[in-house]
Amino acid sequence: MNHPDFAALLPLTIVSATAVFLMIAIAIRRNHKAALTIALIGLAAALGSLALAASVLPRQVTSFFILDSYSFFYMAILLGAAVFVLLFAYDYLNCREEQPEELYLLVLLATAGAMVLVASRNFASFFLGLELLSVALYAVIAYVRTESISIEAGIKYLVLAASSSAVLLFGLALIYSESGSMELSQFTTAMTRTAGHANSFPVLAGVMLVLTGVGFKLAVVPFHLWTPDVYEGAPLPVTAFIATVSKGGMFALLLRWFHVSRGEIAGAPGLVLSILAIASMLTGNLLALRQTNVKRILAYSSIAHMGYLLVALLAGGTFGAPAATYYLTAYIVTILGAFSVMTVLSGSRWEAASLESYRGLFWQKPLLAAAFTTMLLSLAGIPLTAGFLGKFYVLTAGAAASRWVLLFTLIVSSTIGLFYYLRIVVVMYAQPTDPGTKRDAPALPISLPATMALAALTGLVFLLGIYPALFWDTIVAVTRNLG
Amino acid sequence: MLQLLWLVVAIPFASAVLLALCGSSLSRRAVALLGAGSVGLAALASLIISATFLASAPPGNEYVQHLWTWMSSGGFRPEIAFYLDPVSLLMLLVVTFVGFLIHLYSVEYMRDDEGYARFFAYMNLFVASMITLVLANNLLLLYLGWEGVGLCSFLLIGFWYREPQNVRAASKAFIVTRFGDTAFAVGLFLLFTRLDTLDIQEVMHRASARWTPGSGVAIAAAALLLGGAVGKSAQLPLQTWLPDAMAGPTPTSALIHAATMVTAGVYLIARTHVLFALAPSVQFLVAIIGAATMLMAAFSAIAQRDMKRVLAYSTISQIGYMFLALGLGAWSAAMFHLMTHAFFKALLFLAAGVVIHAVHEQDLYRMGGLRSELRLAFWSFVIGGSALAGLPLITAGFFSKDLILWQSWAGPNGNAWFWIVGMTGALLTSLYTFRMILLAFYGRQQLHVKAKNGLAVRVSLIVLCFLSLVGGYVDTPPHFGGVPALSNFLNSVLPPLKEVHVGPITETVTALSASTMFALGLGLAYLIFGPKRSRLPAHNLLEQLWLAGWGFDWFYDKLLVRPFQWLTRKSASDLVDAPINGLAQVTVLGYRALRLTQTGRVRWYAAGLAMGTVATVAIALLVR
Amino acid sequence: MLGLAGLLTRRNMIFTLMCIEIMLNASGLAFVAAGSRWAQPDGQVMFLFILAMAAAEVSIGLAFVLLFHKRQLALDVDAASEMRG
Amino acid sequence: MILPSLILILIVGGIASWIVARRSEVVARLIAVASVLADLFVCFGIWVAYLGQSHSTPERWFVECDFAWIPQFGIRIHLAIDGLSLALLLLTYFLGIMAVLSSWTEIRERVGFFHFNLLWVLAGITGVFLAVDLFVFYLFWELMLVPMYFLIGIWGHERRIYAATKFFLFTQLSGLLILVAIITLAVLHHQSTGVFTFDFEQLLHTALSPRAARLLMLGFLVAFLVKLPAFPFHTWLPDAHTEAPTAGSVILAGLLLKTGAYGLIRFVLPLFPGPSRELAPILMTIGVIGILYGAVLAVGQTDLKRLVAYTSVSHMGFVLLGVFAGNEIALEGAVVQMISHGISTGALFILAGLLQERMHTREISAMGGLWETMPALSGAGLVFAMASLGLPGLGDFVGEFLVLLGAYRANVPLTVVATLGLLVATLYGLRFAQSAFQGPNPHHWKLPDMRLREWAVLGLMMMCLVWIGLYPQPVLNGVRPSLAAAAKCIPAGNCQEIKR
Repeated sequence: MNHPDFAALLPLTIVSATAVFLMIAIAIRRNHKAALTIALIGLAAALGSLALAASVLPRQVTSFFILDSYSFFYMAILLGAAVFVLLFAYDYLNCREEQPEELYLLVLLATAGAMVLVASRNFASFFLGLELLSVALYAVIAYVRTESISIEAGIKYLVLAASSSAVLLFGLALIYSESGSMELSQFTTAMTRTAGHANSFPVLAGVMLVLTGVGFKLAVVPFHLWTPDVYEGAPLPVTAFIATVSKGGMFALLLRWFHVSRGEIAGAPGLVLSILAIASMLTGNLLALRQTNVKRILAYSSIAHMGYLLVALLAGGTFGAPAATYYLTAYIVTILGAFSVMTVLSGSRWEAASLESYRGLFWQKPLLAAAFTTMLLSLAGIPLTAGFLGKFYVLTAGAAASRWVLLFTLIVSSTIGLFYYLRIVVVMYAQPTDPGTKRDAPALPISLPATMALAALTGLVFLLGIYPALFWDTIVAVTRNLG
Repeated sequence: MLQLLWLVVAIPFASAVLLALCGSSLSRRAVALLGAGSVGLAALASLIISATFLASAPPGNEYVQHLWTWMSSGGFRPEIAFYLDPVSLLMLLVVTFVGFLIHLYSVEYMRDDEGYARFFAYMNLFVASMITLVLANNLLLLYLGWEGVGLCSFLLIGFWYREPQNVRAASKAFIVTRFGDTAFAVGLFLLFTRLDTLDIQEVMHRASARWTPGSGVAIAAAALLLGGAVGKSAQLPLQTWLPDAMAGPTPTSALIHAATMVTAGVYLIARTHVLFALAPSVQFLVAIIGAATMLMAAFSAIAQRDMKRVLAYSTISQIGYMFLALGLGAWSAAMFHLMTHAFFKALLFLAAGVVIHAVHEQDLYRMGGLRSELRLAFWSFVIGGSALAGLPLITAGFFSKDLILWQSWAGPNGNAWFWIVGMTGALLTSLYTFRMILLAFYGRQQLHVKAKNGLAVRVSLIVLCFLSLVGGYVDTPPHFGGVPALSNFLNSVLPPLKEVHVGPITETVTALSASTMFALGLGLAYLIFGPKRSRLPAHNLLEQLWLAGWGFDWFYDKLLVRPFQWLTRKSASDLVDAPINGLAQVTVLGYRALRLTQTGRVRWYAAGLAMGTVATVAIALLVR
Repeated sequence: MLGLAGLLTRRNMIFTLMCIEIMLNASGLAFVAAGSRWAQPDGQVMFLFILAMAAAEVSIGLAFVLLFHKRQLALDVDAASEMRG
Repeated sequence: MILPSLILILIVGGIASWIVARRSEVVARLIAVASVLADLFVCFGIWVAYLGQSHSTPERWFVECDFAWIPQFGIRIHLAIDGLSLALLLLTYFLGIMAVLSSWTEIRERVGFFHFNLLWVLAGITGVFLAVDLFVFYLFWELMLVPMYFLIGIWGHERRIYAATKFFLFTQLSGLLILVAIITLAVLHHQSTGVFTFDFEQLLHTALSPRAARLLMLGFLVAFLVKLPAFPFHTWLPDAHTEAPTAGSVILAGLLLKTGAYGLIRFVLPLFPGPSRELAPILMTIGVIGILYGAVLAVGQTDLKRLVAYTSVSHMGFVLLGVFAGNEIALEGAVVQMISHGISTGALFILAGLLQERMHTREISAMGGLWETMPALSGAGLVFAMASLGLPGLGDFVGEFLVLLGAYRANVPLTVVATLGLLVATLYGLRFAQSAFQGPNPHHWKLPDMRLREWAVLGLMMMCLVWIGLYPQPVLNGVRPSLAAAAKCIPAGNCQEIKR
């Protein structure tokens, strides 16, 4: 460990330090605003340090971390997402009785965990990052203790995440016992089909078990069952966090170590991933079809979107990794936007989750509804939005790799998906029901930061959808060195 | 002065548009002036044109006025251009003059109708379309006029639109003729594809150059055109619409369904006679259709009770004569009969209109004894009827029919059978004509006469009477003056009549036999339907069949109409939609099934996790 | 495997937590075994990590159990199935 | 910069009228009319400038603009206009104005948002007709769906949600197929030349194996056939047309369907000459089935708008037949048919809208004898019904005749069967004209006749139809060079033979 190593680790250090500092601050005196400020400053500083540390890249720090432009890029995205989550969490918590401060602390910790995931190159750091993320998430999911569904969600997530961790660990142990190495780069080797080299069964089984653990975090079929319940039960900002930071971090890891840019993906892992992708796309979209809870709809849709991402991953080649990254970015921006609209709409004791609470929204709050429409259309992949270009890139990657079955499934399932996005849109543009019957309390006035954040997200969705050129160059540069 | 040609079309058309757009705000007087005046102007213009044409025939006896290229696409360049030659000149005169007289008549006849302006708008539009049909230099423009007159016919049959049966009759007319038009259209495709032009003269020129007589393509082309002609001219098997078409106002029946439009088929065949000459079998078919239709319709006419339906069947029958003539190759004879028929049939219809107007009744069996009160109508009927039945020497119909009858033996396709059929037809014609006159004008008067005629009606009737009498002298056979002026005039376009068969049946024999038939028919009519006879409609089976027009309607109803209605009813809900909705159902089913997996139980979820793990490892084991 | 089976069969939340613990320990054991095979300390390091993590997990789990028990007066996992579909 | 401004005017106009509508609805409507009118004039200007100078237009495009957009994939905002686009754009703006005018009194709620959507649909259609870059084309192709979806879904009739969703899903599914086809084409081009581009003119030269070409063509075809709509894919149309508000139906029938045909002519024929030739018999058969099927179903309908909707299926069958008949006459006929069908069917929908506005029903059985109370409207109805059944002298006839004439060269039996479509057309045309306007008036309707605005709308459309019916030459001349470029796939012998 020398000076540049510390510089490279600066972002991680800052986030962790902020967490510690925040803990001390809370212990001294509780102040909601101050807690938010500290957390935001910490995140901003971490973001800034990314730029600062960029000069020393790429760099391997001990055997645990690999810090290159790829990990920095994903860290930036994760940090940005965390910032937005916190901004909306402030409004959300402000009108609830809970003591709000610890949420920031836990979110910071979880973010740090996700960042570790992104940068890890070793089983140990992988495991640590994963658990840091998970344990913090257990707590925040059940954060609103007054809600029984919140606790239920916490229990479910805990039980299942812990089991999946165990499975994952077992898989890692299997690989370790076979190869004697804890390097994550073994996955790339295992995934690549090379002449004369066949994976031994323990390694293969290990890879599968690891995929189970990863798949659980990403919520791909058949490890998806927890998703809707946890999405529904968790407080809205936390749901947004799960959907973005948690999944983003894990996918970054998956992309880094399972991506194959040259040659083909080896038999069994490729087949399993393909099956997972197809099943996720279809199941996710089908399950959302007639849901009436918007949070659950978004949960199911996230399953489908992870399926689309897997398509890009499977496609590989020159386009696979950039396409997946672009898609993930677009998805994170969009889903943040969607959850932020929902947060803004929620009242103090009540979340805007049921479809009915959106009835006639357009005629009452046109801008908010327009923003939500934008997000939904982006999720559906309609042009001029980020989601469209994301889908375009995924399709390009798939076409370049001639993955026709996957592409066809993607097309069919996203058409099914369109149906439920449209359902929400229809409700928003329908005649409003009689005023005063539905809402128990008038929705709170929207605070300035939330407004600005929402505007920024909407802007980003359009920017990514209309002028992706610069961003795409960055992504291509960042993903150039993947396996 | 031939440049005036386009005006003949433009004037009535402009008047029609004017009347349609602002007819409701014009006074009746202005409407009458516009409606009848425009056709009068057209008649005047065509008079000037024909005078010029006759005085100094243009080179080749034809004159073409190009207006503009209609469309031009890949070698297909139909023009909006008018073509004048003796045949079209003859038709032009008939259409404008008879048309004008009928318009004049209508000025008074339709005076009290609320749709006065609408009526004249339709009628003017009809005249414009008919003239377009007649003057068209290419088949596509002819087709435009062809469909245009069909439209006007439809509009005028359904003129009194409040009566459902009028509306039904109108659409029946339109649809049935469209059957023929469809064949016509396919014929146009065929002609253009094979000959690369639709210009009528060019088509005939190239066809005779490229096709050998009796070749398949010639037969197909001629047969398809014949399909169109059969529809429009109400010949077998598409004759069923015409009797129903009598639902329209009487002047309409006179103009469209007697004098002009229904003879368009005859005109078409005469116009494209080269094609038919190249397809002898089709030409023979024309003759057969003509003869069969003629007999069939004549029998039907005997049984009809409605005065206008008698005339309608008579029209079908007379057009059958013309078709017979065409089939025999006696082109100019067909045109001759077309002209005289226009005169006397228009006269009969107009006179019938007077009767109907006077007594508000169309059933012959309820009329009777109208002779004294409706003197002009009576005499018109007598003159028109005599012409129709072929009273020798002094009526126009005699000369034209005589020519056809003689050709049915002597012409290139003639034989004894046609001659006999023709003679039978003549007998029947005479029979039903005088049956009608006897039933309407003789016997006991049952109905009160309510209306008197004005000047316009009288003038038009008298002029038509005159034409029905003297119209035949333009072309007299050798034994009765021998001045075949019309035939000679038409000979530059249509091949002259030929005498192939000589022998027992000579011109004189034919004329005498026809006269005999006339007398026989008259006598029979007097015996059966005369004033002394019982005046009850007969009820035997045969007459019922005749009354129903040989049951064609019934047959088509069962064969075509009902199955089609059944088809539309069954398919209205769009069967293709079902599988697609089924797909949606399947999707929803998938949703329901998958929803069951979301039990909300942690242990089940963990089981899912476990099963997934096992499955992946199993795949790894199996696939390696 | 025992842990998994227990997870699937037992309805008591405490047992559930215990089963998870068993599963985690199994993985830890596997790591130790692997480490000894290659004569590396890494396996045992991992085991320590796992132990620490399992402790954290169980503590949070027990907190949930308490909360849940307070609200529902039950320790049945299947009672926590308010959300479904 | 003319071409982007065509789109921008509409986009800005849409936003402006949305904002203004809170103050004054009339002004919002006027803004809508003005912006469409502005585009119409621009197009007229182009027409005069480029088609006025006889037939000496050596360049492929009249006006062209080309900006880089996403350089990594060679995606460029490449817009260009030629005779075909121009003719269709003129139709677009003409019908656009008609649509705004015809909804003047029909739409009374949320006027601003309505016009916003209306203008944005038009903007999308403009983009579709202008795009040369396939990516941009797809972008506009999808983009026009969203506002259309709102038009149907918000201002539609009883089953609007169902219809709008069905419409969107059909077009989206087929749209994704075309997207994959476009991308694959670009990828193949990339693989063979190393250049990534979506530019249509460059992709033309992509070397494709016959199998790849066939599959790619299928991707394109499905999208266009759904939009057209061709026989088995047509079921979205009756629902969407019936449930949409008048303006929506006019734009759907008049314009959206044309984008499908446009796509076939502009992209499918030149990009895939080989497979086009191979599949031509099948596609022509589909066209003929569409002609008859649509016509027969139209006869059986009891809902006036549904009847008109099925006539569209029938008419667009002619277009499909013409496009794949493989000769100049049929192709030009198909274009004329597109334009005149846009006007005549648009007018029929406007008529149905007027009736519904007055009677609050679309059921034919509730009508009858309307002539006595609304002679002018009934007369107009008659004219358009006649146009629809292919009466010579009106626009549709020219198109249908040319299509059939051309198709006859390619396939005689099919053409003969297709001609029967004209016969069935008579049935539905008469059903439209007679059952509503003629016969007795059993329900004793007393309704106001056409107002001046309605007169102006229908009168203009009537004049256009007569003009196309009697002198379609300007249209034919205008589109000929474009079609010639599209129809290079036509077997050379066939094409030369026709030319004198």
